[in-house]
Amino acid sequence: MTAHRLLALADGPLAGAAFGNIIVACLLALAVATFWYCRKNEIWWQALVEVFSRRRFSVLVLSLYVALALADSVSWVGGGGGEADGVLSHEARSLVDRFFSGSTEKSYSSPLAAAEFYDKTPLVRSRGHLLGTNILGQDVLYMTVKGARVALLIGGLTSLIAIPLALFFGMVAGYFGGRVDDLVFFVMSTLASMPSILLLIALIMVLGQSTVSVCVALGVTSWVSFCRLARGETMKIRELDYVVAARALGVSHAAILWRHVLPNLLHLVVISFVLLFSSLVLAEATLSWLGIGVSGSWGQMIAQAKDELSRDPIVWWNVAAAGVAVFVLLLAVNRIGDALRDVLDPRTLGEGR
Amino acid sequence: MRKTASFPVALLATLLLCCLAGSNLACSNSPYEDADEQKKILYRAYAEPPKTLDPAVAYSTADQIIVAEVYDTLLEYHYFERPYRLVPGMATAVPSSESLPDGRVRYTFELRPGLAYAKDDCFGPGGSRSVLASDFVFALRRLADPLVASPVVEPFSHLVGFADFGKALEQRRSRDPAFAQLPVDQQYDVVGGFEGARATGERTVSITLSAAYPQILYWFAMNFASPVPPEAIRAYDGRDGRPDFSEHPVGSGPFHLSTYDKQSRMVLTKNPAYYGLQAAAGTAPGATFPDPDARATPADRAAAGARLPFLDRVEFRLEKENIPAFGKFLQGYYDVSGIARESFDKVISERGLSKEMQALGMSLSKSVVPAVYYIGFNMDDPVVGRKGGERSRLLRQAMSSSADVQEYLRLFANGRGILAHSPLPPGIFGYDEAYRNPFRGFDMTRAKELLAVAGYAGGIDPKTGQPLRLTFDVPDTSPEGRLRFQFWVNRWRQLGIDVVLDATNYNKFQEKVRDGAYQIFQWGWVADYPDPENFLFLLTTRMARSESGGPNSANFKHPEFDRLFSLMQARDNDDERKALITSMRSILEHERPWIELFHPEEYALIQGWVSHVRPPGISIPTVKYHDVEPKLRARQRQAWNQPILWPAFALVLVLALVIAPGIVTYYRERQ
Amino acid sequence: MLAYIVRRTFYALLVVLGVLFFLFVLFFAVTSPDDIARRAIGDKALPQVIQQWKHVHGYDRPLWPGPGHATDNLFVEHFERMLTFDLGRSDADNVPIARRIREGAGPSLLLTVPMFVFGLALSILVSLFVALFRETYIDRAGVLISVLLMSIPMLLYIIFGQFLLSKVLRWFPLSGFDPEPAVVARFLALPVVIAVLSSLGSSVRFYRTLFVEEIYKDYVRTARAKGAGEFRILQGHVLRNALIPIMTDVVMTIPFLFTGSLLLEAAFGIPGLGSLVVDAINANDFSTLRAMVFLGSLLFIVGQVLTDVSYTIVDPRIRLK
Amino acid sequence: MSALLEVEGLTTTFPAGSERVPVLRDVSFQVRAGRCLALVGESGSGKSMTALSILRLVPRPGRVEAGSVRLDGRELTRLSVPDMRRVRGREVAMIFQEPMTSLNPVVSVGRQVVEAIELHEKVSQPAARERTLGLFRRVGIPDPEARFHSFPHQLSGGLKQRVMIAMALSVRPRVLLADEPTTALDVTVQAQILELLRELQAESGAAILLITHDFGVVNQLADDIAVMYAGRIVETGQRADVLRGALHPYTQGLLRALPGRAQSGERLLEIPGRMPSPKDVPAGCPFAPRCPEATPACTAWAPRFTEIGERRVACLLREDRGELG
Repeated sequence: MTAHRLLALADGPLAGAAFGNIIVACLLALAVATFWYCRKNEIWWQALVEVFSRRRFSVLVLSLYVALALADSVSWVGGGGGEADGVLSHEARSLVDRFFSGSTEKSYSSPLAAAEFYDKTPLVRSRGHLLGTNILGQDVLYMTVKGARVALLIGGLTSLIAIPLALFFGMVAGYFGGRVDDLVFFVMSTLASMPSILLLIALIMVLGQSTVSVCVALGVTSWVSFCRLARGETMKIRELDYVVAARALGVSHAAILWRHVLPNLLHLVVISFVLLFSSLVLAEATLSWLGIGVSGSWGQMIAQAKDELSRDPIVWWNVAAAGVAVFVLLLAVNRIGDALRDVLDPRTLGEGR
Repeated sequence: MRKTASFPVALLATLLLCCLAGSNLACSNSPYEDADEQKKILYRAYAEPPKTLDPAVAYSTADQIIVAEVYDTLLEYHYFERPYRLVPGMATAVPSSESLPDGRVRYTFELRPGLAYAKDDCFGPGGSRSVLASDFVFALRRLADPLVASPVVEPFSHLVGFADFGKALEQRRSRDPAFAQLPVDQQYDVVGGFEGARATGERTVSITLSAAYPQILYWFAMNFASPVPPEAIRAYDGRDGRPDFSEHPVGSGPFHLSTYDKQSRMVLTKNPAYYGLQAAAGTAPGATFPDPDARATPADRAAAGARLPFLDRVEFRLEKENIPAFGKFLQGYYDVSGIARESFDKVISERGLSKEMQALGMSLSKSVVPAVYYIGFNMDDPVVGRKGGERSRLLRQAMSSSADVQEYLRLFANGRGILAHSPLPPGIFGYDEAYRNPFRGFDMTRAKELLAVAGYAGGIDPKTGQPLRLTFDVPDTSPEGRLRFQFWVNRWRQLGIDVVLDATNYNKFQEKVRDGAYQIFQWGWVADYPDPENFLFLLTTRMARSESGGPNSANFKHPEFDRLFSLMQARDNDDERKALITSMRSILEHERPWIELFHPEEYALIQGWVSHVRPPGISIPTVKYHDVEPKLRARQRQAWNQPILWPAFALVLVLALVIAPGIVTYYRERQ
Repeated sequence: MLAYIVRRTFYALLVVLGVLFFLFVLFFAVTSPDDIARRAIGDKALPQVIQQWKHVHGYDRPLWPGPGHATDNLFVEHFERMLTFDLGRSDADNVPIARRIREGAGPSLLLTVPMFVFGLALSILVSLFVALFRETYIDRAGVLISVLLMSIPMLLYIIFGQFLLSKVLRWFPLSGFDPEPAVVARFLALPVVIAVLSSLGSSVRFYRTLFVEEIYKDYVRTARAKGAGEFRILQGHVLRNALIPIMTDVVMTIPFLFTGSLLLEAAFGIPGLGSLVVDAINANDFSTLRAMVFLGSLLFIVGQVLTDVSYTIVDPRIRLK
Repeated sequence: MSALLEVEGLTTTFPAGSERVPVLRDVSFQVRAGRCLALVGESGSGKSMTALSILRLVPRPGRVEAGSVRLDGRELTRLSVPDMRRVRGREVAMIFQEPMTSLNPVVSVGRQVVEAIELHEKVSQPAARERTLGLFRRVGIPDPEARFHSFPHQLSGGLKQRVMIAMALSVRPRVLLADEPTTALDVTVQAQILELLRELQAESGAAILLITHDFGVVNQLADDIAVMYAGRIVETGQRADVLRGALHPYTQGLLRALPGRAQSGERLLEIPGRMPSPKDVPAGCPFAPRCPEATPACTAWAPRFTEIGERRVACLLREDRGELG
């Protein structure tokens, strides 16, 4: 039950602003650190440049998403202008919130229309909305932009949970072998043998439904495959001459793991992260359809809008906006992932399936 | 190697063949077998599979669409007349009450001759038998049996000895294992039944109440008091591969259940043993088409006096999502349907059927459902409840004044529903069309004033200096559900109150409700029977959740209200009763334990080939009155479902055009 | 060989126990039996009825083994029952779960088997085609389209498929299911098409890589030097070698044919095991969910053992003595 | 007597960036029936590419740009794809360098040879099998019946190479391209395989194009030698002539680097520098940067072939001599 409380806390008062900001800050710090590391390391830098030159457009698109997510993560209280949206005085609003402030209509309006969709009353915003408004009159562009932060949060937070976990256990198991390896491998087999979608559902139902618990559940179900990879690679690295030599010289295990094993796994981390990311966003969309997703995600937008295609006249802009947003993001991520794999490691990973 | 030589070719060939064969089989969008096209079958969708078909337990609409057709009742509601009137069903007449000494009341039901159960193997292979008075008594005894866990123990405990019988059974069972092994009907006989329900002859049932409770007659128009043959209980015990009684009904109604594959399909077939089809029934009110009223159609007039049922079969298909269900209705594959919110504007124009739909031959039936939706406050809560005194009362009044029902109905129900000023919906005694609840008109200025008087000016809690923080607990985490509840929250936030929507799944919600850890909730109540008592009891102390776990989740406890209720309950519908109801209404108006939201309106679309459909309002068996014209239906279906095939050819062509140049250049290069 | 199978099976059994332990922690320790009981009966039930329900379902016993109840506890019982396939009754409507699963397996298999067969056949064909035209625009376009296809969430496939093919073009019923042989294909056609299409992208990309990787191997050059044609090389040599990793991939998915497809079944109203899970989510039916996770794991573990064993048969390089 | 295999002006290119870089430039030589021509050079000089170009098996995106390959007067470069397929294996067979990877790992070796037969002749399964067993016997595979069903990984390197040879000889080709047939094998096995090749050649009278960098192998098998450097032939001639007195400084360097040639006290010599990659082959003589005798003219003009008796050499320094001679 303590788990409930903890998750509830994270999703309760903190969830709106502070908690998300912390996560985003962590992710940003991590990205900067990665960048710095690459800058100093020539091989990595070259790889990065290569990927960039191959996938200029995809990188640009991804940067746009990240920028939007960041703009939505920088939030503070006050500054006025929120009364029209029913925002309370103590609530933090992000740059994006402020930009779209006062854009709420009464109900549907189609893209760029000047009047409401059904009863044809004039809109609050006389020039209309670029992507129309949804049933509650919220600007669809606004909702779509806000989804970027959620998507990156899902991918990022889950990766923050899954990758260190996988890396740690994979390295320890692969490096020490023996009993430790047996144990880790057993746990991995156990988790891996539960169908991931069912396990996800079970975890979310038990943990209760919130952004954090969805991420935790996704983390639990997605760390195994990477852990297996890390373990295998570590076993190979362990047998390399200089690692054997370092051991013979009595260098501590921790130092070997940190200095010799970890750097050699980094390319796997990067590639796995990218491959994991798109599968996480897809998984969240599935969960949203089942009604246990993350609020504000594109998956949820799609799920909410799925019946609108049956409206007559048809309301398509909601599902189209969210669909295109998620599609473009995944496309960019997949393309970059492909290039990264080609550049960094054409062999060991095969295809991330 | 030669054997595998043609593997991809074989693969391709098989694939193409399968596609061809498949498209041949799958070339129609009709969900039914073509052979059924000309039969008198009614097609209906159901959204939720029944949980049980045991008439003693079946309480939800999902259960009752089957149970109400399969099990016949002593009394029925007149199909046309409103306000609702009871007419005799299996009974020869609606009994009147007979006062006994020491306040007891007796009703005597006389059974119609020629009543019989549908053929069932529990009566021996292919057997059947007459319905006996003892079967009714057996059914009532089952209600009292704790193992049956009937949800309607409360109203039936007005029967003399009802509760004691249950206790005696339970004690005897735990004391005497041999007894517990006996068939239940024997167990009941050994314990001796109870005084309140006795068979005084083969065709006479006598019901004795410990005190006046006129509403009891309504319960005899529901499946709970339908006759149950003890043979069926013995035969269908769910052991050793035998079905359970809850999934194998044995009744005497107009239909019997011939297919029960509840996760996808259920089929009712006309019961030849139904008394309406027997010569003796003559013009029994429950088995004959009633005389037409003012709203009657020519078809209704033509059918007057005909024997029921008309249909040979009723096919129910599970449709969890209402969009595809409505889509199939528009394709002619369902005969009756509600209107999906998404398609409302196409179907309805200016509260009537659109031209387009009229052209398709459809008709529309509208009725207000005897139900009320409300937002409740937990009166045990220190902030919104009675402990907060006047301040909380004003807060509730303010929040009530800012709930914009009209807009909500427009957005989420296409305006199908009427604003509720009190718990009582139209059609129920005590409903006053002229009554206007001062806190139920949408008035933000008034709401802000009330809030300021309460001490929460601008929504700011003086204690903290922050906006007052309240939690709106909802049991629905679905994406659509969130949107709905967010609507109310948005209005309150405009008052400046920080209302947080806490959407948890149903069981966490239950947990909260049980622990009393909730402040504001939304709920709905659909009447069991058309009597004000069935609504107002929801606010009595006796029913409070915190007291007895009853349905009064608002935990409204008001002694004066309780006193008025007990006076109102036992009265017939006279002026005195009306006055009592008015007094109770004004208590609610002032105290605001509920924000009464609306009484939903039900719009049913009916295909041109279906006749005699009237909205039932209360869940009562109606399918027996329905009729279809299969020939017309087959014609229309064909006309409405011509597939558009050119895109398929276009796609193949485009694919070929894109790929061909590649293949050509490839081979040219290789030369 | 036999020793290997025995060893592998023993380990698999160990994993089954691990899964059961995990499930116990998840469904009994984290969620208390009290929760389950309350969930099961709903809000109209009185406290004593809940107690009664807990008693009838045996939830009113200690959770863990302890002095005085070494065997009479939920922990031991959970293992006992699951291992003997006594899956118990649904928390939601008291129907035996085993029966529900039996009923649901049919529709699920009817959906997933064609989905699987067509999906596999089509993706192998397309990827062979793309590999045949490697380094031409067909290949580049094929890879790009694959990535496009796999970047679209399943939801969108379903929404647009249903809208376009069923509603607008009226090729298929909007939804529904009927096991009657005369009509069953109508209902399954659209979900199968959607499933095949949505999985095509990632499969083609994966298989193409495998094929192309094989095409550049020395033995393919040998075959060419022998005078073998491109087509014969693809299917006689490349396909044969690439089938080994493909088979691993495929054998692992076979167990999941039984668990059905959650989204498709829910969206098309097919009463299979996927729908069972979706219903269980909506009804908070933990016992069904528990049984389904267990069943899914069991199938997966069996599949794993089968893969490992079949690997030794198919791939001569690791044929065991 | 005209040559069985005539290669003339063969030029094969690979794309690098926007332009195409030749990996073979103007390669010409002839092999007569019953003779063995050894194509010698450092690795990367284009020997294997020559063999693949002859069979038109240059891996994409490389392609044969110009030149002609005539088999018995028939132009192979202009054959249709199906006709070319009939030439491969049937008339020109090839033995590859790496027996480990050049056999399909998941097909039994017997079947792989049977496939080679079936591709070119209409024979019944049992007949093809019989022939395969005969071939196995002929190439000295012990216990051929058992080996027929073996998979490549179950055979030793030498046996695998014997299988490759059996496969190459299965339909009695007229030309055999042997690409470093012994490099991957240990010394004793090498000798056996070479002996086998010599016997087989004597028997069938096929022409062999032997590709190697090992003069020991050349000594045992070849009748003629062609030396390649950076995608060009720099010297051709009969074996004895070339070994006795190499004309091109590169050939001389190669011969000096030979361990057997090292006189007592004389250091084993290596040619300094590295062979340029096709992308940056210098103008003028490609060998000039490494040539001990290079003159400024060498870096300016590309050398032409000089005929000296039956020998040909492409070296500016020898052009004078040719004129003199």
